[in-house]
Amino acid sequence: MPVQILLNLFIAALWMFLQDDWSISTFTLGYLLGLLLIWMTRRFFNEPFYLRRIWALIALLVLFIRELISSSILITRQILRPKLNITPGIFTLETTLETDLEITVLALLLMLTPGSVVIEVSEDGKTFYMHAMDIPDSSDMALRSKDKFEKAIMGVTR
Amino acid sequence: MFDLILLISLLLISFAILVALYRVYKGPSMPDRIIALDSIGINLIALIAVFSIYMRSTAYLEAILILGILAFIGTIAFSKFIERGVAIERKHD
Amino acid sequence: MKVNDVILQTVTKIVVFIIFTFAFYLFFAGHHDTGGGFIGGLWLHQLVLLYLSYDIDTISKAIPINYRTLIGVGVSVSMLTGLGSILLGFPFLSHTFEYVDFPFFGRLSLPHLYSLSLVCCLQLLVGHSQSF
Amino acid sequence: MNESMIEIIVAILVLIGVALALISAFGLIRLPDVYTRSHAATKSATLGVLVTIIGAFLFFGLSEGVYSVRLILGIIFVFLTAPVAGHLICRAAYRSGVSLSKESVQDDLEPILGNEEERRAKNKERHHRSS
Repeated sequence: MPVQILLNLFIAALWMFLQDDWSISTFTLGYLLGLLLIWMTRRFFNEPFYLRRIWALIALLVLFIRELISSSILITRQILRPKLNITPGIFTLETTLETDLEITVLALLLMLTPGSVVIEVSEDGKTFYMHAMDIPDSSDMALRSKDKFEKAIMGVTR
Repeated sequence: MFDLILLISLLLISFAILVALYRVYKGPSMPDRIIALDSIGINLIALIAVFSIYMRSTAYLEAILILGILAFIGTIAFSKFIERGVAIERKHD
Repeated sequence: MKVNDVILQTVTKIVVFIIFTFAFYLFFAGHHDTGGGFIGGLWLHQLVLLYLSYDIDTISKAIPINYRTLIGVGVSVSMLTGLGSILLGFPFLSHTFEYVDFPFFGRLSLPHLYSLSLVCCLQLLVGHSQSF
Repeated sequence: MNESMIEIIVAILVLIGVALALISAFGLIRLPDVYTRSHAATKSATLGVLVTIIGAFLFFGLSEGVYSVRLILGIIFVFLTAPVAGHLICRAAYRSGVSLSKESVQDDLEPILGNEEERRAKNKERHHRSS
């Protein structure tokens, strides 16, 4: 992926040299041209076309925002309810992700799922200890959405 | 009308800061106070954003990032101090 | 169970670059807009964030700056900027609005030099915590 | 887009943000212990600030043509750091032995880090050693 981005920037710079025009619009045009060239020659690279990863990144961002909104709605409902009806507690959650970046992104996502806050990460980074607002509901929701998050994160990093 | 709405929201954010200050004063434990201080910092960011709309000036926008940085660093320092007794460690053990 | 700081350290790695770029921006914008004096503190904060999320030994290995040399350089630069006005026959540290024009990059004013020396001096605090 | 449309959109965004900030402040008062309060402080307060900053961004962008990069940096910064701050405070609270509220039904960390009295004693001893 870094090779493709560098090549693309190189094509854009080359385009600016050829046009003899140093403006943002020429650079953008050259970059788009580079995208087209790399897409045409994508079978020469050993890795998939890098726009696919950028697309996965955008999907991850949309997921982030959706989780943030839904968890805010839930917490608002719980605070504004006339009689507090919560059963908080701490539960564990296992993950299969490995590198630091993946673990961090998963933790940030889990922190935004409705009603759960990561309290502690175990030493090897495989187990999350999370505090939940409503123990059966929130922990079920976190367990269910964990697979979705892991798939979305792996689409970006691997 | 628009200015009136902005003024009312400035007032409401100030009220939210006051409510959080009550938690800082009351808070049974130290982490309670830190959470309240953190949310005061976050509310101040919103206050500056609304205020810069009200003044129609982009001169205040640098303060948003600076306040965010300060609130974040303050929260980290406090929570590390409570957890380990020192804010900056000599060596990781 | 030992403390695992993965989340803090990874986020710090990303956030430090935002702070650092912003610090440079403020340093060059500060003389005509608001917030010029803030810059020393902001530089310092960037380092404090690193020291908070890692520890002193790791950071002094990762950023090999000798703070004592830096303080010496800073103090001497601020002295020299002050003495420069004496050479021209004005009182010590009198303010100039002379600009040095660089091709392509625009202009750099002389007060920038003085701020730079002050920033070096502000590293005193960090250097202090490192050397004891 | 004409002037009044922009003002209506920005006013709605700002009001949503302010309402979320107020609700999370009330949550700080109402909820029973540190851990549940951190839910209110990290989620709805963050969304409130984000919505307000997006309102400011749209206002300056649409009405004056100034698309401020500083505001986007601020959005990214708040988005990244607010959950981390919540996580760190919760961990500090648990390790220094702040008790869970009496409504709590489950605690999987207790067998690993010890119960409240042990944690409190360990934390006190750590503070003594470092000072």
